[in-house]
Amino acid sequence: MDIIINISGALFLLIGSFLCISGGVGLLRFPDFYTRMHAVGVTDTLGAGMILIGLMFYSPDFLTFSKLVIILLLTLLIGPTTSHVLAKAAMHNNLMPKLQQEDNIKETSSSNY
Amino acid sequence: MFIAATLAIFVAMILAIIRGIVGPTLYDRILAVNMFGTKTVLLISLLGFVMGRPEFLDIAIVYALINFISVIGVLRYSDTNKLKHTPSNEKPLDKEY
Amino acid sequence: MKDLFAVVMLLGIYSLLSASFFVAMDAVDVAFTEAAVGAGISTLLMLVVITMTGRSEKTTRHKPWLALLVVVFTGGVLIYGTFDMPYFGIADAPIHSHVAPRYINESMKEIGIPNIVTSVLASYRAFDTFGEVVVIFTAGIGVMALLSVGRRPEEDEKTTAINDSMHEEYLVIRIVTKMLIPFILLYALYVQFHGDFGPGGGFQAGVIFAAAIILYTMLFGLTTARKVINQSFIQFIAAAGVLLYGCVGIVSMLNGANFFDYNVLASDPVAGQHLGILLIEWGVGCTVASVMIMIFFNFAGRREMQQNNEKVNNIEGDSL
Amino acid sequence: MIIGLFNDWVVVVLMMIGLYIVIAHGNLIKKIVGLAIFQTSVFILYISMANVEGGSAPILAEGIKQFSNPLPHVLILTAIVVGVATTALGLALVVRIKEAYGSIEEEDIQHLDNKTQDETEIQATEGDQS
Repeated sequence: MDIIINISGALFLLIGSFLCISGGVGLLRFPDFYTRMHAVGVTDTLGAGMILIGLMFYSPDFLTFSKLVIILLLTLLIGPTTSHVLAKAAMHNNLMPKLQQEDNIKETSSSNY
Repeated sequence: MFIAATLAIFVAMILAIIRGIVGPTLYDRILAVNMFGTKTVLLISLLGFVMGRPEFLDIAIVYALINFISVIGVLRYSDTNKLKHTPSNEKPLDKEY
Repeated sequence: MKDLFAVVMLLGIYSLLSASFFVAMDAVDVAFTEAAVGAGISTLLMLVVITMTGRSEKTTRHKPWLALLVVVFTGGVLIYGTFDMPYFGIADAPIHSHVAPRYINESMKEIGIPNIVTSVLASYRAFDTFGEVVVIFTAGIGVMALLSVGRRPEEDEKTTAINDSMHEEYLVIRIVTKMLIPFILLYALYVQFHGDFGPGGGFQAGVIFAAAIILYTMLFGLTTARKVINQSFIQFIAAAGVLLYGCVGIVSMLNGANFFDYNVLASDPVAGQHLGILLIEWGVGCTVASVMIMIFFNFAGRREMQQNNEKVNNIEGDSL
Repeated sequence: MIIGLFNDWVVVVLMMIGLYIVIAHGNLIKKIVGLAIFQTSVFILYISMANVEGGSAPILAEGIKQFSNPLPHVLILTAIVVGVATTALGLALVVRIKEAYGSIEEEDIQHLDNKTQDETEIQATEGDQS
């Protein structure tokens, strides 16, 4: 029985950490603010959720299990809200998303950035 | 198994710091701070399990709250002059932050 | 880094990093406080000040080479000084062998709470913590003296106008914070009374409590927050916290023991210690929470006064 | 040898960075940030001294014998909260300086000071002559 718990816990941890790294890489590689925001927003909440669920499998007693549930609920509530507020504030301060590839189209005016 | 997860979180945090320093616009930096915060929450809970002391989870909860409050604070005070009612004659925030 | 906003945010990352360093160094209580205070309150205060004093700074440096020279020289001397310090983490370093074993071994018998840091903080060293609470109290009074703004009633319709405009700006966030704030306050109380068994205590609980109120003020506007918790009530609570702390000492003195010795507070000494530590943590929590709220209210009030003056000048400027 | 003293060197480097920021930068808020860095480096010094290899957090629990030293933790706990109180006071002063002088750059403040000083001297001399 505990072999299954260990394996599933390890599996969740693996997926979670892979998502976190992909979020980080996405943060660096994407050209424009909004695409980066998308990358981080998605992987942050999901990766954190996966790792926390993975940890739940290893938690010794009920107290730690309940604390992990609280952290999971908190991250699920807070993650998307902060991304929403961030995008709203950025859009409010006329930070236009880069709509088309500027480098190969030379004549487009650079007004949209 | 925990060590592998903590290393992965470390790598993600380093990437977030790089974006935090390089980030052209102010909002990239806020994004980096936000991502860094969530990663530290995970790091603390993993450290709690690695060191066998589950009290660390209290700190992880506080981290999540404080990260939320500081990102809200930054956003609330970074676009203040948008709230002025009279058409503010001074130009909005200059383009390049 | 010309833009001060970025500097403050990187300071936020820096204090988050130092707090996770403290966690790795087994300093659980310290990480708790550093996270709640360092990353939370000081970053917010700096943000408010930056909106008042302008976002960019001149990059002229004063004689940077001389400063660099001084810094490198003192650094070299200090590093030379570290050579005879004990290596990191050795168990028989002098710091661990004289005073610490007494507290680690006897604190369970004398005070009976597992968290040694809280027992040392609240009962062995209660007098120092009392002095420290008074320091926080005076800092609150100092900020109030510097920044307090007279309340002019006719300002209200202007600020209510701002509040309505904030409504459609932050609709989603307001609903989420409405759900979240009760749990933050509940968590602050948990941290307050959980100080004996796990990381926590008066300081951290007070700061988390203040952070919840600050979150409320940021999103619902200062006037509504002032209606919810008016200024004089907070000042009373701050004073009451310090008074409670002092009274616990005087009561133990009246019962015949010396100033902060709780053994006499209850029938058997260990129960007395528990009661004393509980009351002291409560006093510290009240003072820290109300002083932090008072400080933030003063800063935000000052900022609002400045914005109103600016707007008044704009209107006069336009009407001329 | 290297690993043993690494923590202290990190502390010294951070302290020097904080000192440099306070000395070289003119902006008052930058100086407060420098002080904050200086302060955290002192905390790191105390906490790294208190750590015992293999010891765990100073909360008594069964089956754990070796604890790291709780005393520096208590010291740093109070130091952090007092540090924030002083930073709040410093920021309050910066706000008042901005209102009084209109800028928080060191040179502008000194410039205005010298100017007001010269004016008062001139008035004093005119007062003596008349």
